[in-house]
Amino acid sequence: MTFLEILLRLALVVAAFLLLPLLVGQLEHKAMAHMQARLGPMHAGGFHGWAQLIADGVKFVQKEHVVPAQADRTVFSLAPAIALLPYLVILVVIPVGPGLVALDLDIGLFFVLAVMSVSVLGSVMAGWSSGNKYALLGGLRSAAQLMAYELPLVLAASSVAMAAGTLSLSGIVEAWSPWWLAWQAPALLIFFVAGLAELHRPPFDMPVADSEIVLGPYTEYTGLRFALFLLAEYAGIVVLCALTTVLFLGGWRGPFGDEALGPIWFLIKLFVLAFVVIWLRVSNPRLRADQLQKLAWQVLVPLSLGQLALTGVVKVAMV
Amino acid sequence: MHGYFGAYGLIALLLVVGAVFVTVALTANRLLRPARPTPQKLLTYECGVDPVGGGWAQSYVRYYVFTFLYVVFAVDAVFLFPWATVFAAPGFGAATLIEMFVFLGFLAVGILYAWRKGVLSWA
Amino acid sequence: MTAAEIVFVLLGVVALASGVLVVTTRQIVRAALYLVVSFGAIAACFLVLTAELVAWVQVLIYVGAVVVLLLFGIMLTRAPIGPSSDLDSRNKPAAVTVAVAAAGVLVTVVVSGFGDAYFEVGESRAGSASVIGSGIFRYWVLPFEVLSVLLLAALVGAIVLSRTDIGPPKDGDG
Amino acid sequence: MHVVYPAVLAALLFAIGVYGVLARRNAILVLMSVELMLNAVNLNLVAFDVWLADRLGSGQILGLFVIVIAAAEVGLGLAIVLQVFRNRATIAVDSLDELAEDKQ
Repeated sequence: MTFLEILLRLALVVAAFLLLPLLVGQLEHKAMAHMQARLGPMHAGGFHGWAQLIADGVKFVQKEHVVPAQADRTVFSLAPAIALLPYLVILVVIPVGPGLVALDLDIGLFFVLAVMSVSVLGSVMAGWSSGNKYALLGGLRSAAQLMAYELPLVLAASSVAMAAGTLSLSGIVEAWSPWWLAWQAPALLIFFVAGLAELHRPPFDMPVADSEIVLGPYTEYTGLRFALFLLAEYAGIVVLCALTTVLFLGGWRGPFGDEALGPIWFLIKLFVLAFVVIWLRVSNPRLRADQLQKLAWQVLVPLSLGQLALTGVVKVAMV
Repeated sequence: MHGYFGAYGLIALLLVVGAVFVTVALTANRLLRPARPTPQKLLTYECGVDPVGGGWAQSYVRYYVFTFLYVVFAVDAVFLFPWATVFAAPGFGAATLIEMFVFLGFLAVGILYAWRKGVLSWA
Repeated sequence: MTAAEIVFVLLGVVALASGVLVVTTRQIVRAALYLVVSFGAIAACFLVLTAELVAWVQVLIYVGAVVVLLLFGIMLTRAPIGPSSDLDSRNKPAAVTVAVAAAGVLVTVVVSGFGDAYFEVGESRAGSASVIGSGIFRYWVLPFEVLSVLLLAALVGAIVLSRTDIGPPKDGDG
Repeated sequence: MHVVYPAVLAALLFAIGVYGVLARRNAILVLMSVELMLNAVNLNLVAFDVWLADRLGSGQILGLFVIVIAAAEVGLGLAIVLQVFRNRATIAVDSLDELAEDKQ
């Protein structure tokens, strides 16, 4: 790796980190609007409001930063960065095409899971440091939810690692073959659902339930720091969809022309999944806290243990 | 810059880039934003009425139990990953599979116990 | 000093400084957050020592789970924002003496015992997932299985402790 | 890398943990200090494993075991602390001395 190459890799990762969440956000604006029989943003930028999120960003940068008198200032100010940066770091190991990966880490999958688990600190810090009851409740709910769904996520991911026999994300895509769609289908479902819950996306948005605890841990946030939390949510969607694609849907492999069209296949799968995320938000009511924990512990965890057994037996039988 | 240390060097560099991004954004924010704090503005938000009591809220111990459940299972899941990379290799195979299932079996008993004791459902 | 040593020493300074803050800060939630920094720096130290898997396990378990558990504990026992005065006990001078003595003895022993021991940290894959995996499942199977029994016992213990309604049967409700 | 760097770091970290256990009054802070000590041990295990290039990987695997046991330990410890808090509304370790011998 020359110096220029390092710079290029970093630039590409940062560009993906800034651009893809915006695209997902815009997709959400428009898709959600049309599902609810309205138009969504139409004004900013002219053509179908394409510049809406950029305008939002410009607005957020100029907003006042209000720290409540009761808050712990330092922790309050640091929390958005803690919530955001893990997703940036994860993007570096995601392969988008054959050989097209910023960094092929041998332990890639485990690295991703470890780094993702750090972001829980962001919402706990935000919830506690606000000095607000609703924020604290939201922070605790958020932590409990993240903890509950981290487990099925990890188990489903390890099922794929078993199937592929490697932890390298590129290696997993290489080892993937279409019949895994059937073999690993439960793991796919578990991973995606648990991932949604990790991101507090509706229907798993109990921690930020606006009708009962205002906006959970983010209640007291204003201006750019609030925008950073929003960016973290959308970057999280990108990361979740990219990981699901890489682990379960064959990443850059498509019906034809993997070598040349790899990144295209990857992006198509990513955005289809992002659309599903939005679709689920529009079409499902929020789960209660007890239903959330029940779903995690009584459905997803036993199911993923079953999937692990299935994967192990099939794999050993095949060798 | 290559190999093991190169890889982690790149990750460290990326972290630095991320930190710089956040710092630059917040500095731009600091330069552009107004700052007119008033006592009302700095009050804790509580649905538009004056806040009652402190920032502490009574919460469930139950949340703690769920978190502890996760910790116990997470330390088990940790062993799944090194296992996943070797169990299909020659010289391991069925025996290693059974060893792992014994390990998982014990934990399954644990979750069954929690289930039977009603910890998993919110009474 | 090699580059690895310089990085290691810097990380060590971070780990020590945040460790000192953990045991001296007067804000209890801050202590947990300094603990995160300390654990993170130690994980990075593991990475420098090429113990890749242990490093990421450290992040996943300590930063992602144990610290959250500690924060839960702190918040469930009322964590005020701002300093509290009752975090230290009266035997602070004794504690300082014991800690300094322990540090002095340990450092002297370690330096005199291993003063000239040297190894190359390089591209060896001694800490990769597959090496550790084959190590566990070749030589460490029994301790590994015993560990599962221990975890089961811990789980049952925590459930029994946290639920007051489990215990000797009261008025026929079992 | 000289072995003294990790070894000295571990020794100092352990001493910090010792100080925390002795000087802190809040039970949760005591638990945190114990975690610091366990981490110091882990650092030693890993460093010596890499130094000796152990074929069985004993140091690193024992390090993993230590992490697991530490997680179980802190979880149980906290469960006890929460229970104490519920009964006594305090978790200061020096006021929980009802079982002490010389208490009059």
